[in-house]
Amino acid sequence: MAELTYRQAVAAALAQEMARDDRVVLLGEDVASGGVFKTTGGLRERFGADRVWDTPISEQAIAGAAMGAAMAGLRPVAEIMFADFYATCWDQVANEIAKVRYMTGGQVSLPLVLRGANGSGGLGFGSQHGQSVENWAMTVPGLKIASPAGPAEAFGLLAAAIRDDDPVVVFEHKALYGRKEAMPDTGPDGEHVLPLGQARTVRAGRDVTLVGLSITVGTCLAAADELAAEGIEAEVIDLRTLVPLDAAAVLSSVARTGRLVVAEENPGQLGWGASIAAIAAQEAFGDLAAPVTRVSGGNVPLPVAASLEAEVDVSVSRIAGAVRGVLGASRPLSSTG
Amino acid sequence: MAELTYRQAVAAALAQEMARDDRVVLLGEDVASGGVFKTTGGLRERFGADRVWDTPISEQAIAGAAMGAAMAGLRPVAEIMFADFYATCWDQVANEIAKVRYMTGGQVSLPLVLRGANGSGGLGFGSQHGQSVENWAMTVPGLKIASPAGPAEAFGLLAAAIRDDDPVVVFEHKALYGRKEAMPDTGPDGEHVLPLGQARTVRAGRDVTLVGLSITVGTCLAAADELAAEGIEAEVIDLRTLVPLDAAAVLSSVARTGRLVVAEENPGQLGWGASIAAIAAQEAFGDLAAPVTRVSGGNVPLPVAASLEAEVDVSVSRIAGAVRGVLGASRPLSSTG
Amino acid sequence: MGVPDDLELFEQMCFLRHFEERADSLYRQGLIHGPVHLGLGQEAVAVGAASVLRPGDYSLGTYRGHAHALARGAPADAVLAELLGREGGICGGKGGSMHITSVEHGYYGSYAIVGAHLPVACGLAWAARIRRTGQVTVCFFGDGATNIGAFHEAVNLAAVWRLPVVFVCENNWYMEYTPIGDVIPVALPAADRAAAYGLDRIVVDGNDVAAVREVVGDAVRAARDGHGPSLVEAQTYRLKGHSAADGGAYRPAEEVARWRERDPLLRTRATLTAEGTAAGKLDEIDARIKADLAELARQVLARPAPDPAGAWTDVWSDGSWQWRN
Amino acid sequence: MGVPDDLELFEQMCFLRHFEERADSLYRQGLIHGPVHLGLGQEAVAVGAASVLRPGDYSLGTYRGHAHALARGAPADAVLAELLGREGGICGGKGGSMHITSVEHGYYGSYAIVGAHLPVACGLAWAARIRRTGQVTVCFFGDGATNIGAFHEAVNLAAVWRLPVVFVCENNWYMEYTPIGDVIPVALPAADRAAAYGLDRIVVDGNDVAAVREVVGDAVRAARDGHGPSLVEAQTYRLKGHSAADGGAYRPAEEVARWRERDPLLRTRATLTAEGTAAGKLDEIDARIKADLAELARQVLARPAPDPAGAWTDVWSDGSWQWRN
Ligand SMILES: Cc1ncc(C[n+]2csc(CCOP(=O)(O)OP(=O)(O)O)c2C)c(N)n1
Ligand SMILES: Cc1ncc(C[n+]2csc(CCOP(=O)(O)OP(=O)(O)O)c2C)c(N)n1
Ligand SMILES: [Mg+2]
Ligand SMILES: [Mg+2]
Repeated sequence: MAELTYRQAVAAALAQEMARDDRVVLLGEDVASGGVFKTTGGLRERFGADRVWDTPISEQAIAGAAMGAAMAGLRPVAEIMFADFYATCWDQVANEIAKVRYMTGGQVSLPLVLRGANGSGGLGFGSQHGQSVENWAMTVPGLKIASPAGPAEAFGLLAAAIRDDDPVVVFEHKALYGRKEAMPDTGPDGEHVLPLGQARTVRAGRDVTLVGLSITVGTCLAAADELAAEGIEAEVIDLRTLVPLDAAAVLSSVARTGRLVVAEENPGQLGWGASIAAIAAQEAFGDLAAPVTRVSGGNVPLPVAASLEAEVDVSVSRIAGAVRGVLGASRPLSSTG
Repeated sequence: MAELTYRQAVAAALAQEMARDDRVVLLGEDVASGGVFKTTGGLRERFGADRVWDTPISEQAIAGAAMGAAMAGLRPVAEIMFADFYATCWDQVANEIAKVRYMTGGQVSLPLVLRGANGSGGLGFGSQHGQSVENWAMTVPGLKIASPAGPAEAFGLLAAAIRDDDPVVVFEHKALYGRKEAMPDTGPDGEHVLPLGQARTVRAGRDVTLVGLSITVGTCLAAADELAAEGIEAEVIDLRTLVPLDAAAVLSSVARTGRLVVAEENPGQLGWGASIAAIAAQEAFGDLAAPVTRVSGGNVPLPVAASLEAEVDVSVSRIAGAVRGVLGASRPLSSTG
Repeated sequence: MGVPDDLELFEQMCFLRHFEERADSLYRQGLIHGPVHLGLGQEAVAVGAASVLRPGDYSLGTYRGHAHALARGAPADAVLAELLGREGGICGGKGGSMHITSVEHGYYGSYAIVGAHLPVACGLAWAARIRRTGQVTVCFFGDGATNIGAFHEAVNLAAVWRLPVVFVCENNWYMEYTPIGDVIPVALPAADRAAAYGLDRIVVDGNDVAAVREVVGDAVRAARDGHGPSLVEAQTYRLKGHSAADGGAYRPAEEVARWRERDPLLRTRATLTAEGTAAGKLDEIDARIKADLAELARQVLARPAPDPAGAWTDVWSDGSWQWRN
Repeated sequence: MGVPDDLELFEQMCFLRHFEERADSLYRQGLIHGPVHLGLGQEAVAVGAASVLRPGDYSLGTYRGHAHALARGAPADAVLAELLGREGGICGGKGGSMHITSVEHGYYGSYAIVGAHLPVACGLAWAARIRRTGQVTVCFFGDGATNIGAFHEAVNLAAVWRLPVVFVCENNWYMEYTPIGDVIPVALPAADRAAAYGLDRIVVDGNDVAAVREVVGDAVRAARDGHGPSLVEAQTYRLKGHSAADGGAYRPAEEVARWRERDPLLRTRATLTAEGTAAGKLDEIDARIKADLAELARQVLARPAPDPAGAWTDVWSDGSWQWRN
């Protein structure tokens, strides 16, 4: 397949799935004209007005309409323009969509996708348009959560989310929309689709396990490069999805490296990284040679001025520094495994 | 002071603070007639219609009105009847209230309290009225979070929350409203007020640290009793507030016991217990003799039938079992401290 | 399939009445775990509206939704088992009284968060519109719900998209303990808001089942014929408290007495006898239903509690709950 | 303090115009980090409304809020420093263009989430009502915001509580790229909804500063006198795109041209010259303001970036950010 930017990958995944299954319908603000992040361009023209619906500024109605349509057997994909706006429809997402299959004893399925632009990434969007809020979604059982780190992931995970019979929240990173890469064919018939719940080792290493998601995968890789020059070999894992979580991939890496650093863009107070750290502290305790360390977005609402924003965003140097700290604080491995 | 039930303690704390400071005003659904949980009884009669305001069913307007009034210098206390309903005003809570001081560079203060009934506790309220959602609030920097475990805590923490110049979310546990205990005087002039950010050791023990909050404090104590009969001495800590978090209290206990079990009612996928576990795994690594273990509410939306609910709620036996597991998996302490 | 006649409607209302009286008494005996909200006195809305729906049509209600589920045909034993926390509950014990759903009968759920289901109703109607199936969605909610944002967003979207949905506000004049007049700035909670969405002002006597059948019938027909949504205000009254735990003492005795006279069952009974039905026949129906429900309750109470393992199913479409490996 | 005359209003509008033209050009030069939303063409609303407010009154606006802050007296250098990410920004660099606040001038913030500030406006007005201070709150928002739940809840609460608040909808006929007519089921987004809250239908030409002064003035007076809230629809047009990054190509050229003719500055200029003010005098004012703002921009650009340490202040009232010990 061709080289695509992350935003083109989103549009292409939508097109692939809309062509494949006419139950896939889109709704959201300005989506008919291509969307403010240009992730739905050309879809109305190609698939018609019955497949791509513009909405008023009514996030509750958007999320609720997606839910109702999914119950009726469609496979809606709702755009919530900025992930911060999930707050305006949190009841629909957290109290209805996440729970209705369970509450009804399995009478209904919700094959729906909520997707939108997440994260800071140094673009100056501030506290109400620049947050990373995967942690909001992860507090709620019943939602699957995907957070692609690059164009191929954006394509494959979104396609998988659309095919999944459960509600999936896809967090696209707004600072990655311009990134470009070639799409590998991964499915039958040359389709591109990735499994949900399977992490990806993006770099192998023996000394420490670096766990990232979305934009921090790239930051971890850059830190790994920096550390390699010092002779430290970091293994970098892209979780891809938080739910389902491929904890086994993390645990098996830690079993080899004995050290774990988690890099998350959301604030650390209760970020997804805490969940990874807690799992390791419980299940990999015997493997750990050093404290489990987290590098998180600043525990503040996000500032706008570039000098302030750079101060709180996760950076290569903070990750590399954490790794050096972990290696310095290591004790000999207690087990021989 | 007299013996009060938890719900009476809430009403008494409101009365104490309303009498002390006429900027304290209440708003919420049915609060004028005493509230559905009877936590505001008699306040309208005593303090007048200008101090206690009934609202329509409009949680966004309630939270927003509290915010605006706080900016104008009042000290509003808003009742959000069930904590699950924070979802219906999450934008006001997470995107506005939590952030506005920061976003304005400190130009405004928000001395406001949001309070309501949280948690399961085996009452059959189900997935939309019975959740524990402290974890929702903890994902957001800028909110203080209190979760009282008994009547004296309910009184003292609410009074402190009202006096605090920052927004505080107080999670009252609906299954504790009927509990009764004597109120100690803790403040000047016989007032009852507790500090925010100070955990309380409710039972001392040398073998393991049990950390609870709200209803799980009692569950931890009951488990400690059961374990004591087996010769296991558990220390039980009531966190009281998640933000500010008294991490030092947990760390210093773990430094003595070498073992940590955290009991949280919210689902474990991303519960507040993960944050405690992650802090211990990073900062008490050298002190730990055993895996950090979490006991969490079932990672499902809450069922209603008593037999199902009991299956997923945190129980004495699950906590005691976790402690036994931790003791079984312990290695000799690696440090001599 | 013809529209049911007055006698059938009477029989259905009788059934709802006795079902809920039974639920009330079971609650008082401590046999129901969790809250229960009864629609006693509001039966004509559920029955009148259901009478104009076809199989395949969608309906949704609130935590006060027993009647709406049963009126669509949800099996009474399964609903009762759900309330009582017994095996065979319609939601497997995971929903309880506030979350009755019977997809098989087109009842897409009772929703416990005020207003939350109005957007969901839009989605069901949207699917029907996209697929041109002619299915109609009817969404019931209370007067108090008209003040919440979700109401506004949903009715607005339905109007903009011309969705085949009928929003039926059951104005029982109270939101919990507060008279609705204290918390709305207009006289009628739904009717006085309809124009804001370009919709007609429609008010119906919600205690007159024939009137409901007619007015909701017109709205359903319009929706089916592609003329878009309606907002109907059905004026009624709940004869008991907000929930089974509430005595309703905040309501003036004369007010309650006045509405007791307008009890929808008495009204339909009067119509029927005026039309020539023997009062004895109606009494017989009433007695039979009452006895049947007493027997049903006995049977359901004899069932065991649901297997605890059921708490761990139905989170995901593969039946499991695991979120990690 | 008297209400400003037409010449003063002209001067203020001129100031806003040149401030925003300058911001636009700085954005195009890549000197502004983060998004910028300009209110070019909508100046008459901000200026006309601010002209009837007293010190101590509260106002609130949206991400398109530069004009609203400046019209209340927020210092231009501090606003510009906030946009440019320089020392001395009015929010210390933590707000940026979308979150301008100047409490000292009664401007209680620009809010970037559509509709979110309407409930907040209720709270400010509620405090004034409780304390009987006579302060009035004015809350600006767009046509698109009338579709979100928070709008409904806030206007409703204001009406129920009879709060001294004036909601001013700036109907510029677009929500981002979508014509408002495509996403509302009525003709006018605010005016056609007023009756749902028991409020009068008030429409004003938002490009006529004198008309805004009069109509908003009446509403403010009513609020101050205890007659409760108003909802005013001011019809206007944004001359540029939704944000500085948007060319606005989705708008028909004739439509833009038609509105250019109704530019509020041209209108006021025409009034003034008809009343006898020399055109040259107006040109002079215009040129002076433009030059002043160019100079101001130079000065602010010469400042350093805010100290990174500032990222860690102002989370809590004690100035700190720590959430744990
Ligand atoms: C968002 C939300 N807020 C508050 C509640 C608590 N509550 C449950 S029912 C109710 C009153 C609803 O009144 P109305 O809509 O008139 O319906 P009715 O109960 O009269 O049938 C309230 C406030 C809720 N369930 N959801
Ligand atoms: C809740 C929410 N949804 C979507 C957005 C994205 N958004 C920003 S401005 C805007 C359009 C607003 O239109 P309008 O209210 O007419 O104001 P205008 O921009 O025309 O001044 C949208 C959809 C947002 N900021 N908040
Ligand atoms: Mg009601
Ligand atoms: Mg607009």
